Amino acid sequence: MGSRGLLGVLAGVLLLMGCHRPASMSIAESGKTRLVYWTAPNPDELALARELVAEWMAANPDVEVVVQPIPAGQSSEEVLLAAVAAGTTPDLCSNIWPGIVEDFVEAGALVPLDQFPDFDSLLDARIPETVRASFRSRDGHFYQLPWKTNPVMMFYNVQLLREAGLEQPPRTYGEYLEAARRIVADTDGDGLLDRWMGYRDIRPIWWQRYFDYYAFYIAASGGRTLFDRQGNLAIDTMASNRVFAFFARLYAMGAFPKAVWTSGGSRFIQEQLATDFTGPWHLIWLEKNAPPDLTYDVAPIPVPDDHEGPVYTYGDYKNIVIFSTTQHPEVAWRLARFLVSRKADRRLLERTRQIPVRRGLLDDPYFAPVFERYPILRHFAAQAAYTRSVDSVPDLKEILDALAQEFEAAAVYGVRSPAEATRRALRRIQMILDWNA
Amino acid sequence: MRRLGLYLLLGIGLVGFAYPFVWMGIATFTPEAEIPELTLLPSRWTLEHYRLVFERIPVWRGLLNSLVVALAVTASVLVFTSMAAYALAKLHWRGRETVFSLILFTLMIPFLLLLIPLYTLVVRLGWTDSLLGLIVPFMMNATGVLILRQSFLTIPRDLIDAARMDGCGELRILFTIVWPLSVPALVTVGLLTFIGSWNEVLWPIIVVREVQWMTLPQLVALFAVGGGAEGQLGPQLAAAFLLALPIVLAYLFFQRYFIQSFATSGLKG
Amino acid sequence: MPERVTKNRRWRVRLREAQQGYVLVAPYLLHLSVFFGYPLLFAFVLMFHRWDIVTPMEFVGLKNFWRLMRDDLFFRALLNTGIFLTIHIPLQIVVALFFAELLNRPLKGRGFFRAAYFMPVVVSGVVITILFQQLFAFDTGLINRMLQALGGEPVPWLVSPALAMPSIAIMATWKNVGLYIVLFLAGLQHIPRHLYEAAELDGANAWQRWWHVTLPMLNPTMVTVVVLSTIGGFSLFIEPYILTGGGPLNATLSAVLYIYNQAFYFNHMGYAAALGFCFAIVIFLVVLLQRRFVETDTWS
Amino acid sequence: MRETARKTGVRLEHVWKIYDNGYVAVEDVTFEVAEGEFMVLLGPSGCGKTTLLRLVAGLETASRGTIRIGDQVVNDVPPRDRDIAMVFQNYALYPHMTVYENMAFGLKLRRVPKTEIDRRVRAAARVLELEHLLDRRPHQLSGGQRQRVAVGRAIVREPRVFLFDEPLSNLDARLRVEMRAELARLHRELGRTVLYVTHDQVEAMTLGQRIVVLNKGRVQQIGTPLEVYHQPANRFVAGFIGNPPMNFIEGRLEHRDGLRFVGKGGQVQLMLNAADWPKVRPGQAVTLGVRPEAVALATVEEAAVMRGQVETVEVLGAVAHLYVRIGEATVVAQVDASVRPALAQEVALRIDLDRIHLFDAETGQALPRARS
Repeated sequence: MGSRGLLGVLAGVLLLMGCHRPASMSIAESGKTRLVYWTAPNPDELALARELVAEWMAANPDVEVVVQPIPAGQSSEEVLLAAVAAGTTPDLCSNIWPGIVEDFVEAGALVPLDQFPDFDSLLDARIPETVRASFRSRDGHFYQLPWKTNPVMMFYNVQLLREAGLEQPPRTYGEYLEAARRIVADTDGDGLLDRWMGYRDIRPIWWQRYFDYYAFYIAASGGRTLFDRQGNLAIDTMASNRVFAFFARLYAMGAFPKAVWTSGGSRFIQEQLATDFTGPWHLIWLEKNAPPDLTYDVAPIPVPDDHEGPVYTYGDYKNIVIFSTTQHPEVAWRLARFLVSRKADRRLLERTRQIPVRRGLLDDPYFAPVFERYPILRHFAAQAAYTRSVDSVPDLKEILDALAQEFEAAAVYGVRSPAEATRRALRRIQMILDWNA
Repeated sequence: MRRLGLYLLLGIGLVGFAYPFVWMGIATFTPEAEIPELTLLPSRWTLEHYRLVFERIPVWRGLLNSLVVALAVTASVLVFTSMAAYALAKLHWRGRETVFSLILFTLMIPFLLLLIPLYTLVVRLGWTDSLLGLIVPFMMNATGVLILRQSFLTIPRDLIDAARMDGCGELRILFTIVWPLSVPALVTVGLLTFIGSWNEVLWPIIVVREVQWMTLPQLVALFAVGGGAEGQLGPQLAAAFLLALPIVLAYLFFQRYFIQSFATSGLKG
Repeated sequence: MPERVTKNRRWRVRLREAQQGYVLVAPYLLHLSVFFGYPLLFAFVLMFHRWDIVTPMEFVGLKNFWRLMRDDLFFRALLNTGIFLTIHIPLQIVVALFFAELLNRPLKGRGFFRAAYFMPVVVSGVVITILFQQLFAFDTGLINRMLQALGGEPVPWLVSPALAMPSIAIMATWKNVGLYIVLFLAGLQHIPRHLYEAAELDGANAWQRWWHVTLPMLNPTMVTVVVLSTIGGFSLFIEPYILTGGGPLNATLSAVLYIYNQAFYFNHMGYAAALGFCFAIVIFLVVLLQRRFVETDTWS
Repeated sequence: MRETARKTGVRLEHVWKIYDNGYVAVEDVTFEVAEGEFMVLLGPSGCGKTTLLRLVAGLETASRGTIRIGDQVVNDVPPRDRDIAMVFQNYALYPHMTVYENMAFGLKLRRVPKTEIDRRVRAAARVLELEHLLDRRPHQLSGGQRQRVAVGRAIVREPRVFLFDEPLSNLDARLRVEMRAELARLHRELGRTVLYVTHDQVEAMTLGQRIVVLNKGRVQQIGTPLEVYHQPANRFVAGFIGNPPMNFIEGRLEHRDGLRFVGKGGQVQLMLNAADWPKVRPGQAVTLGVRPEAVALATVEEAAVMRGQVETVEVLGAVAHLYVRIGEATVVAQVDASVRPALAQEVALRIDLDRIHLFDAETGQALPRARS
């Protein structure tokens, strides 16, 4: 019995080894060139990608493209990193967050795109000269093709604001705080607040800060990011302090609840929140879930009272890259070019309400019908020109995490002064940079 | 009167330990809005939460993965660690004490310290996103050796000598003579290993990122953390309940045996 | 039969007992060296490198340790783990002893109660955590609803930075205490009856009997419980990972969680290895201290 | 089936067993067991007799020397290939097997055909009167029954050599006598070579055709039961065998009007027949040994050799043992129970000179006695 048991175990192990998936092959049996294209896993985007790729394949019969959602893990970044480590990256991916690109570049995982002769003109059609630098990697090459951006803006409940005597959405901190004073209330009189000015997930999760601290910092600083063009840490301390102070006021006065809502769904559609800071993808969700009598609109995020000039915000860029594991960079580039064509851009706008990175989007008559149909999208398209991404530096995630920690301490719990919070964040970020030098 | 007080205290303990489970079980069939209520009787029963869980996460696949992993690990631990434990308890060879000390030493090292290198090893072996990565590193376990060795020590030497005289090789002695006489210890080690493997979350989260190869606890943890439940409590609880069910059933089945042997042979080594 | 014997002898590999011993431990040792020895060595190497798995390893000397010295969060995590242990261990022992004492009396249904108390031990930490996420919820949680029904104030279990870690310690105690009840019960049942009879003849009252007979006789079990729950407590991870993510204000950031974050969230493998090494030393020192203070001869 | 051609003798030549820690368990042991002989290894606990048996069984490996079974050197042969069977002190029955399975196990492993196994098991069960117990488990049996199963397990194997390791020590006195007789009968019937370890001299005397007396890992004497009883080779053998044990009196030999033994302290004086002891030196320090049955009460007229006070009297029915205090020593005499003296009474003892032994005080070796 003993030896048989052992054999059984061995057989089982062998069986499992058989289950292990082999690396994806590049040449299909049919002799066609085969590309693997990873896209965001949400159903709308996946369907759109399938559709576009089908069209492209009809025009390029010699190529077979396999569209796969990025295998779901905790986050796309982790999955992609694991794939890079294991050498199982696809040929092409369209859902790359710029903050991760520098890590991939260092790992030699990406194909430089500026080697393709038409790259420059393509880039020019998408972004103004001024923001070019933020997509350039530290070695001087471009590895990402800007695809879409989702500016963080303020959704607001028109009805609630009107009831509070506000015909216009609050534009400055002062106006916002004043509105909060009027709106926050205990409507059912049970002694607990049940209507707030807004809500943010208070857990110190770094990407949650895109929608409060980071977007507000970009706005308050007039469009600066954390690093300057030379890649040196250059936080606008005053802007940072002001953002911390603003949120500290909001939490201290109860305008934002100090809670983590894990159940009960969105309070914005239940008219318990006057404002909500998020991106245009939220539109589809609202269309599906909001009651018909909910009236909402979109405005730029509030800025300090003495602010001048346009209001910048965080634009959640998602870009296209070609991985160096590909055996057909030229073919992949052809597909990438198609994915940022006008036609593809319009479909993206129409189907997912996300904003393609393209200059003159609002002036181009080709896109006009979409804006006719979804007028609210205009706000986002207009804002898209005034967006900033994240910096192309290593360990960006941990740097944002350091800010998230201070946001929690200074703004949510108010245990630290805004200046102290900025100082501590700077110190930790400096430690990370020193360590990484 | 004192007796009554005693039962009262025990009853309070019972409510404290068992009620949350009962509540959870019922909550999984309760409409979302009613879940936070204290009452155990919902206004109507619903399978909606389970429907959502089954729709969002591949429960069956996760169950299968968990089962394969836990069974393979348990079988291997029983076979290989009992071999080592037998050699340590019943055979004389130079270096035996050294090896035993070495095994004791491995218990002192926190798994965490090894986590990262072990992960890189698994990466290098190409076992990420496969069940191999979940099974092979845990095919042996030092606690198992200790418990089994302790149990094997109580088997008289003459019995083993008699088997040798009867013509048994050492492996056959182990499996035909020693095993039948060490059932409580084997059950203890088996259940400990099985439960440990079944409930392990940290390692699968690190090694497996493809849904296809995820174990049930991992799927449930990610479902709960990663917002697959869309902030709804019912589906989270339903997923958790599905995860707990097999182990609770196994536990109820072996319970008497398990607790007893756990207390006596268990951690005395 | 003799022929058979000679025939067998030819192909059967004859091993002496010593060789048999080596053959039987060989699989274990092989596994040990690959999945324990190698990682241990590699961890040592890793501590002096920067590595994100993706790019090649880069030797950085003592830089990881230099950063560690300046890393407030690591010390915060150590402190948190210490807070957890100082609440968890005594609570665990008191509760476990209490129920073990109750169950050690002549009563019907002892097995039933014991089995019920043991139940949370076998259930996955994930389940327990999801359950307690609900129980601890501030406005809708079962516990606060009960408190309010009894006329009390709701307690900000997980929301308050001061209470979050104690709440997790309560949860961990709830999960593990069944195991320690069983251990203590076994310990109590091993105390010879005649010791109590002798103490009673010497005029000791119930409390004195408990203090002078039960407690000293339980010492070996106590050591086991302390050591086990210390080691278990140091590996606190899944509870804060799901329940609080380390917050609020890093109040529940355990050492393991922080190391996990550094390694698998920020991909700082080398730094995490250095953290892990320092943490291992802390654990080692604590266990060593415990052994000094809690007299032991059972673990040798 | 009877294979008379099979050589079944056992021979040990200069066998040593030294453990890793340096402990010498067996020291230069040489002896031979003839085919069909019942040989007993006798000695106090810790004398190495069990180690010796395990060496023969193959459960331990000899550090030096050769062990032969028949013509074959078996030093490197594992137990299962030695064609021997062993009965263990605590029976070592497999608790999870029935009596039948216990007996059949060894045969099954040797792939003996089922019908043959059945035949042999039933035959053995018949001989040992175990037939009605075949389906029981060991824990359902009495000590004696277990003992018989253990013997049965050895018998069915039809081995070249039977090894017994104190097989009767766990039985109560009455059963032990019964089993002794039964073992003797079995040996007569089966005629196999037997190596039997015991610390009980009665077992050794009654069962053994020859006895190997061991002490501290060394062979002290090899001989028939009567030889070791009557002609002990040294002081150890003399003292170990016999109950109550032999009396020893320390002293020296003197040549004063003939050969004379003078006990320490002078209370014992004994004239010896010089012709009986050819190899003694005058002045030699010796120990005089005499068994209680060779010591008797003396009437005063006779040549009483010693006087002393009665300390204890043990009446065993027909005979009584007198413990007589003489100076610092106590001498035991076996007397007829009907003539026993009172406690504290002063008595005179005489010694049967034909039944004394002399041992060199230094080496403990017996001094040779001329045979008349």
